[in-house]
Amino acid sequence: MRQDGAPTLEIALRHRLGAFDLDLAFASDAGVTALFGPSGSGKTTVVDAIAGLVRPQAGLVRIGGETLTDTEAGVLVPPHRRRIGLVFQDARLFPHLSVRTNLLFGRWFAPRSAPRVALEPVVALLGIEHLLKRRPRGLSGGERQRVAIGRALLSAPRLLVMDEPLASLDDARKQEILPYLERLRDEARVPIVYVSHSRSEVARLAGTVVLLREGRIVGRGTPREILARGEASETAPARSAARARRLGRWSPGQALNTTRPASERS
Amino acid sequence: MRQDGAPTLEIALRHRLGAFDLDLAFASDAGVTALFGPSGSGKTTVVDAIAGLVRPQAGLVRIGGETLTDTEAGVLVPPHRRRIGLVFQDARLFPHLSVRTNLLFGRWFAPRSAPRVALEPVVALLGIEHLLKRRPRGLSGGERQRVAIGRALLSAPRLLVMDEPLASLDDARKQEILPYLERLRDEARVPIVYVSHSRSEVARLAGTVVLLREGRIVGRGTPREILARGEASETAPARSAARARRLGRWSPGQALNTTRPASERS
Amino acid sequence: MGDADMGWLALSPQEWDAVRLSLLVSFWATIASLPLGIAVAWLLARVSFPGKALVNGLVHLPLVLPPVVTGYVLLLLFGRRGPIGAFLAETFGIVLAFRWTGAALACAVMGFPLMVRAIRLAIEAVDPKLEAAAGTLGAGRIATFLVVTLPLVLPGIIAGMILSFAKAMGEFGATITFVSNIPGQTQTLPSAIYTFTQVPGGEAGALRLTLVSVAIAFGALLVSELLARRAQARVGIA
Amino acid sequence: MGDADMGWLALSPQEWDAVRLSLLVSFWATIASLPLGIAVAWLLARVSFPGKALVNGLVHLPLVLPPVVTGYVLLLLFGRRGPIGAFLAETFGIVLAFRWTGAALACAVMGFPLMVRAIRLAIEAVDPKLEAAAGTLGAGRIATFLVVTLPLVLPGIIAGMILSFAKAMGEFGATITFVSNIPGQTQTLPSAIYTFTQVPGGEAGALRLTLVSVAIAFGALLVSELLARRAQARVGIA
Amino acid sequence: PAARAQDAVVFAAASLKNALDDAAALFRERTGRRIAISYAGSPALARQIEQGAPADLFVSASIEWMDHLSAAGLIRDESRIDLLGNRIALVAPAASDVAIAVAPGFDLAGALGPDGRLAMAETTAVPAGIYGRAALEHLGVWESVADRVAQSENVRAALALVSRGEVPLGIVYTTDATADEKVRVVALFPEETHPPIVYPAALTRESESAAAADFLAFLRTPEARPLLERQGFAVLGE
Ligand SMILES: Nc1ncnc2c1ncn2[C@@H]1O[C@H](COP(=O)(O)OP(=O)(O)OP(=O)(O)O)[C@@H](O)[C@H]1O
Ligand SMILES: Nc1ncnc2c1ncn2[C@@H]1O[C@H](COP(=O)(O)OP(=O)(O)OP(=O)(O)O)[C@@H](O)[C@H]1O
Ligand SMILES: [Mg+2]
Ligand SMILES: [Mg+2]
Repeated sequence: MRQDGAPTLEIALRHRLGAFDLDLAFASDAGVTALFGPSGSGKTTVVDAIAGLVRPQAGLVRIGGETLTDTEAGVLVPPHRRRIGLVFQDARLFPHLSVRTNLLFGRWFAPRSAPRVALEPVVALLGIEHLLKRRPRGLSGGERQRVAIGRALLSAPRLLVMDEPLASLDDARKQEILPYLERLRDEARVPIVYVSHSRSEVARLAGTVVLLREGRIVGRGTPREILARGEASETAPARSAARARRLGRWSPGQALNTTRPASERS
Repeated sequence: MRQDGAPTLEIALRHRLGAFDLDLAFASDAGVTALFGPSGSGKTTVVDAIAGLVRPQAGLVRIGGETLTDTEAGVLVPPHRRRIGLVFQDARLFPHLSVRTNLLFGRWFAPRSAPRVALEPVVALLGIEHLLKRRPRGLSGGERQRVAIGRALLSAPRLLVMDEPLASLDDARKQEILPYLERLRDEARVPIVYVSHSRSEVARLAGTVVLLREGRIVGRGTPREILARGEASETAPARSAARARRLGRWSPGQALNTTRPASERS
Repeated sequence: MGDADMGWLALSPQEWDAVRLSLLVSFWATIASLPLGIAVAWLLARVSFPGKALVNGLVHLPLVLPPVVTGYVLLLLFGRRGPIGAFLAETFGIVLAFRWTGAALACAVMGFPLMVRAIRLAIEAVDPKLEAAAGTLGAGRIATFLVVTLPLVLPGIIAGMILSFAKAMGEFGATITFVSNIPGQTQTLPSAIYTFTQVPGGEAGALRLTLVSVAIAFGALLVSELLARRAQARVGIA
Repeated sequence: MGDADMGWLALSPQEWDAVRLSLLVSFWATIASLPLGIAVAWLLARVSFPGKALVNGLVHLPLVLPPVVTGYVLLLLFGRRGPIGAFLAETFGIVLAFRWTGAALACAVMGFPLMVRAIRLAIEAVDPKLEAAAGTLGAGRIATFLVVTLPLVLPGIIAGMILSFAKAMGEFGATITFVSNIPGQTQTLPSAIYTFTQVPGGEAGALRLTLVSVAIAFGALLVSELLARRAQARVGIA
Repeated sequence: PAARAQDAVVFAAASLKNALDDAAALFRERTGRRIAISYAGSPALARQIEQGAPADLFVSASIEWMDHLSAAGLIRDESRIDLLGNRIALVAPAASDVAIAVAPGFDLAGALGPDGRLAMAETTAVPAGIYGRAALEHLGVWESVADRVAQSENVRAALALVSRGEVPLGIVYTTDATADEKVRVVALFPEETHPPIVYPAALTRESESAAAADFLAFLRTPEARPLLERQGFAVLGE
């Protein structure tokens, strides 16, 4: 289904949650796309929409030209067919399975054709050898987060989505994991969506930074262009009164400024 | 009970959890004491012991000369009588209560004599005005963390213990909260135990840094002294085989190198 | 039982009495056993104490014993001549034998294992870390239970109540053995239904009362589901 | 019933038959209703569909109806002349009426509401976020249910099973009405106990069998608590 | 329980257990043939026979249910006999010194005292209760005690109320009364005050068991007679 020439990632979303109103569209090419923005700006919501955990009120999600979500066409590929490795902000390890089984969980369900990621190097990278036999209960915050990273990596995803994966790790550990992600990006060519509050991480990894604020995109460009701007370091003001803008005759394709191939218009 | 001249915080703990062996003792004076160390080094376990959520196999916890835990003397003041405001690493908001009620929870149970912290300034500081009526469900990671901070601050504690409180917040928000914590330290003179992986936060806030590694103290001093050392930026190697050292005729008082006042020897 | 003639559906005054009485009995059986049910569920879920297995066994006993046996045991204990019955009558003037209150007791006892189990399961599902958090905020053990645990357990409590209520609407063996079947005083719907089943041709009467009973229980069930959904939505693990 | 003479505690061969049969019936009632119990619990906990209230009501029906009525309904449906009974007998050669299998059916039906409710409560307590996580790792809906939900629900399943088993050990009204009380074929412990209570001098016999029944149920309860504690410790919210 | 171990299945009213168990044991001794007896309430048994139960012989405690089966063509009318007879009696707790003669218009209400109740089996459904009520009506005292009657599911439960001293008076079969030491017969009801108390027996239409017919005949032999009389029944003449 891969359409050459199509951007790796095309996203257009409109979704309302209570007073929060997400309305954005962006496309980006292979490599690491960073979602950057203050707390509550909608990063996790975008992540959930990419993974198919949220059905956006209107929107489009395409990876490598394959349509995963298209509310207009009524397409919503279920999460387990998306092969997106997601590192959740809140780890979400399976409490009844050992760390080892947690790590290998994705492998059970991966299609045969999927590349197999070896367990040992990932475990060594994350420094969790001594935890393999334990259950998630009793793991420290950082240990959980590392297992969650490993679980996503080992599921051999075609897109890796990481929601603040290194937030509770020490600098030294971060310095070990970041080069691995760089190799993943450069050698294995796995595209990555990376959510982080850390300027240094974003600067180091990302090719494209999408700057969010209150559910809108307020900047998009290279880390150098975006991180320098003042907006990247302002907190969101208290949310203004409910916006009157309605979900209407708004077309995701239009919002993206991409034309959908005729074959998909059906 | 406050004993003048006694250090604000005296801690000696020995606690074994599976293969993890915590064995440390330190004392520190008013101001901010930072617990610094790689993931899994035992920071949260120390925090839990201070709050009385963990009964150490052997140990002593004293605040301002008042004994809260003393396994030798059989003292274990229950958590709700300790008046320690704890910001949990995992937020732990009450899902059935509104954000507002979560914030005010501690007030319901505070003794009359406790100082009353006003709601509005804290809410403004944390930028959570627009969340007050919501329930924790659906809050973003950073929003949760901010509510958790507010909840601890508003409980008017005599000791504030914060376990990676700013980990999932953006820089801008951090820059607003840090000065508040400084004021708390300097003006309200609330002692703070601060767990963080961020060098800059620790350097800015802490008077004393306690550097942990695999359950042991490997350094103690001012931020300048400790953060510069190599140890602060090494990851813990895979845990060495179970140590044979046994819990024995080990005395917390001895370990602290402080003498307990005769009145407490009973 | 003609198609057009729905006259057989009309209840006699005595049957109306039974309906009223069944509602009364079921309501009070559920309400009155709730505090003890919550307390026992909490004990079983959260506290280890010597004799816990015994308490657990006792709670389940009414499930295991044939209802007639339970009714007979109640008679032995709570009858006028029974040790507890005599004590209650002398000390507080409370008489259970041959009263609707006795029927409520019998129904409460029969529904107790169901109520306790539902609440216990809900308590066991509450994350102790939340209770610990309440502790650090100054809430003692009881306050924590009331302000944190109990609200989180609400769906389980509602489930326990509806089970107890439904059981009480259908309970017959223990009730009739303990308080007999005195029209207007202890004759509940199931007793009345039973009476119909014992005579040839009583099917229409039994069916009529069964429909009433089922309708009431369905109504209660719908209300409980609504309340539970609300409680669930509120609590909903975020 | 002398103090020293414990002879009255000895079971007759026919009573041993009743013990064996009760164990058989309770075991199969519990095991056979488990898959359907889990399925229905899951439906009620997680799926909205038209007629859900009706299904929920039907599940609770055996709790609400006097057991005699339930037994009679079973007799009408599953008897040799009943629509389902005749169909099963003709098509598969399965006869339930007046067989121990029918007793198992009656007990399964009577215990069903209890089993479903316990499992349902446990399913409702499972964090859907974990199921979502399994989805992102490639597990489809059924796989997620089997690999994530079901193990997390284990304590609830165990609770449901013990409730169903205990109920089956005590069930009498529906069983005797549906499959009668034929020694060695359909006479379970509660039926045998009932029979004893119906004649002069039967008390010792009733007590003897009641003790056996209680002992078995206590044993099962202890085992279930052990298993549940293990499952709980394993699952234990971290 | 695989192959049937018995030569005939008898459905008998539960109150006949002692008598028929003894008779069946003797029958087996004499003929080597086994009789399995399913004891339950006559209504349940009659309904089961309606639904094709594998019964060969039905011994009912009520003429009505036997008539019902006869009208449905389910028994062999030619085999039907009135097997046993019984009496009803006014009973009191053994310790009671109440003395009262049963005669037209006797002061039953007075004997009950201000708040005492009269224990009876269900007066509209259970044979013992129906006979008792007929007798009281015949004697013209029913109206005066109608709202004082505690109706039980069966005679045994009514007897238990008297035996436990929960009520000052009750009406039960003499077969039950004489066997209970804690109960004293105050007076027998004259037989002309109520319809004859008869336990009819008949072979079922579908029975192919010679053993059943033989057993029925055996019950009428002088050898079996004392076993039945020992339990207080009158063995009715040829
Ligand atoms: N059910 C809901 N009702 C109302 N508001 C909601 C709901 N769910 C999410 N929100 C709001 O949507 C906004 C975006 O949330 P999201 O989790 O995407 O933020 P985020 O950018 O990931 O923030 P963080 O960096 O703190 O994790 C938040 O303000 C949140 O409170
Ligand atoms: N029940 C247990 N059994 C075995 N090990 C345990 C248990 N509970 C905690 N541990 C271990 O104790 C160690 C210290 O945990 P702790 O949560 O104190 O670490 P931490 O310093 O807070 O780490 P982080 O920065 O990742 O939060 C961890 O390695 C953890 O796996
Ligand atoms: Mg987020
Ligand atoms: Mg920690």
